[in-house]
Amino acid sequence: MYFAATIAILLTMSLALARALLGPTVFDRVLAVNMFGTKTVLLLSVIAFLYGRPDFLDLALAYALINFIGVLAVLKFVQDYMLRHQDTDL
Amino acid sequence: MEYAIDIASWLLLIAGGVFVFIGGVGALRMPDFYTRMHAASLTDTLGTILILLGIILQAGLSLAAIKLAAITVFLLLTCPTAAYALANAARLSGLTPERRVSDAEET
Amino acid sequence: MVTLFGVFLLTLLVITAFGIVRAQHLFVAVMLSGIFSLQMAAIFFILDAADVALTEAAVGAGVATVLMLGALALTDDRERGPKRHRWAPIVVVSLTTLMVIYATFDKPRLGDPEAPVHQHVAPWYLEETPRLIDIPNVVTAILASFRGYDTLGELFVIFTAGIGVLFLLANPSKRGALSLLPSAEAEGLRHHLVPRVVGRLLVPFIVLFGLYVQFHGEYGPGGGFQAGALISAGFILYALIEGEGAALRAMSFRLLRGMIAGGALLYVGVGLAGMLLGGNFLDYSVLADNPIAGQHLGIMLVEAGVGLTVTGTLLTVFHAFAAREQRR
Amino acid sequence: MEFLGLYNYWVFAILLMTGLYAVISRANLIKKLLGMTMFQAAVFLLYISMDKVDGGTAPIIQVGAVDQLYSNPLPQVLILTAIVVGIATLSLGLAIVVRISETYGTIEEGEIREIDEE
Repeated sequence: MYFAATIAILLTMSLALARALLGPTVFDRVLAVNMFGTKTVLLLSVIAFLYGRPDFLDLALAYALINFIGVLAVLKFVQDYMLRHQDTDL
Repeated sequence: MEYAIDIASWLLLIAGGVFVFIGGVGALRMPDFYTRMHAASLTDTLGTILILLGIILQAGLSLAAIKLAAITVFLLLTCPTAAYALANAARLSGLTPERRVSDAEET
Repeated sequence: MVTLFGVFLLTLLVITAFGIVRAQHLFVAVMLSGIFSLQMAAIFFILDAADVALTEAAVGAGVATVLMLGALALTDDRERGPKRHRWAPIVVVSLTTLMVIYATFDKPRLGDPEAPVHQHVAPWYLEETPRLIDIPNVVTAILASFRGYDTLGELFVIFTAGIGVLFLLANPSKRGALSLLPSAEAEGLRHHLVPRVVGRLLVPFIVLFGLYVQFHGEYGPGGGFQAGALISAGFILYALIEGEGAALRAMSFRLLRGMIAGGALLYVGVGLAGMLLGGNFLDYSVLADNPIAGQHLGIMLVEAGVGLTVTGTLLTVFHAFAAREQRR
Repeated sequence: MEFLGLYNYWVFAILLMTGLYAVISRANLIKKLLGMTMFQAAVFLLYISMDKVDGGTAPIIQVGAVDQLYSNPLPQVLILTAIVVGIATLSLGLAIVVRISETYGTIEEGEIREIDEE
C-alpha cells in the first residue's frame, strides 16, 4: 500500500514541476519549489518504510525543519529588491 | 487487531495520496497565483497529515513513530509560514489577485 | 518497482536541468535548481546512499538557495546576453552525449553485484569495520578513519574557500583587519510577525537536530559535514528573521573565524597526537588504552573538527554576502 | 526491466552535457556557475549509481541482521565530502562574480570583454 501513496506523491511532484516550468510569475515557481519540498518529505518517509529502514527518517526530519528557509530568503530578497528598484517589477 | 490497524493505515495512506494529488492538480489548473497557492497549501497540509498518520500506525510505538510525529508537527508549523512568506512576497512585488468573477458580475 | 520510481525521478531531473538552462530570468533558474537539489536527494536515497542524501538535503535546502539569492541581490537577476542559441555548442554537446551514452553500454547494469567496483576494497571495508572500529555506520568509519587523509584534504579545500570569500568580500576595517560590519539598519524580516514567531521557535530545534546528527553520525546517517550544514542553516534562519546584526551578536565574526581555523587545527591536532603517541599520522588506535576506544575517540574528535570548520565557513560566507549587500 | 539497468548512466551523460552546454554557450557568469553545479551533480549521480547492489541496503550495519547485503560505502564517502566542497567552491565562484559585477557593472561575458578592450 506504500506503493499507491508513493505513486500519488510522484505524480504530484511532476505536476509541481510542470507548474515550476510554466510559471508564469516567479512566485508560481517558488510555490512549486515549496510544494516539491513537502512532497520530498513525504516521499522520503514512505520510502524509508518501503525499504524497511525506519531509522532513515532523519532525512525527512531535516527537510521538514529547514525547507522553508528558502521561501523566507525569497521574501527577504523581494523586500530588498522592491526597496532598491521601486519602479520595476520582479 | 492487527488487521484493523492495517486497514486503518491503508485507508489513511490512500486518502492522503488522493488529497496530495488533488492539491497538485489544483496547483496546476487554478487560474491565478493566489488561488493556486490556496489549492496547494490547503490540501497539502491535510494530505501530509493523513499520509504521515498512516505511516505512524504502521510504525507502532517506536522511535520511528516519535520521529514521524515530530515531522508532522514541524510541517504543520513551517508550511503555513512558508505560505505566508510567499503570499507576502508576491503582494509586495505588486502582484494582485485576478478578479475576473467579480468583474463579470459588475458589467 | 522502486527502480521504476528511480527512473521516473531521473526523468524529472533531466526536464528540470533543461529548464534551468533555458530560463532567462536567473531568479527562476535558482528556484529550479532548488527543485533539482530536492530530486537529487530523493534519488540518492533510493540508491541506498542515506548519508549523501542527508548532506544534499542540508546543503541544498538550507544554504545553497540562500547563497545564490544573496549573489543575485548583489549582481543582476536577468540574463542580458544574446538570446539565440548558437549551433556549434549544441552540435558538439549532442555528439559528446551520444558518445558518452555509447560508452555506457560497456558498464555493468545498475545494481549488478559482480560489477568491478564491488570486488576490491569495498568488501574489505564492510567486513573489517565491525572488527577494527566497531561502529555501525561504515560510511563514517571510512570517512573519518580509513580515508582520514582524504577528508583532511577536503576540509582544507573548504577552509581555503572560506578564506578566499573573506578576502574577496569582507570589508577592511580601520586597522586593516577584515570584518563583516553588522550595520544597524539590517532589519531582516523583523516586522513580519508570523515568520518571526515560527522561526524563533524552530531555530533551537534545528541546532539541536544538527548536534544530534553530529554526534549520532557513528550510528545512523550523519557526521560533521551534514551537521555543519544543518547548524549553519539554523543560524541563517536566525539571521533572516532577526537581521544579520543579531545573528553576528549571537555568533560573532571572531568566533566564526576561530571555528574555521580551530576545526582544521583540531583535525590536524588529532593526527599529530597519534604520531606523538607512537602511531602514524591520523592513526587513532593509539589514542586510548585499547585500539577500538581510541578509534571511537579519534572519530568523534575529527568529526567535531569537520563540523566546526563547515559551520564556520558556511556562516562566514553567508554573512560576507549579506554585509556586502548593506554597504551598497 | 533489463534495458533500464543503464538508465542512470544515460541520465548522467545528458546532465553532464547539459551542464557543459550552459558553461560554454551562455554568456552570463551566474548561469555558467549553475551549469558547473549541474556538471558536478552529474558526476555525483555517476558515483552514487555505482554504489547500488541488488537487494542491498544502506551501509549502516543493523543490529542482529545476518547475511544482509550492503551497498558499496566508498563512492558515498567520496561524494558526501564532494557535496560540501561543491557548495564551498560555488560560494567562492559567486564571490568572484560579485566582485566582477562591482568593477565592470555587468556579469555578461561579452560586455566585460568590450570594457577590457577599451
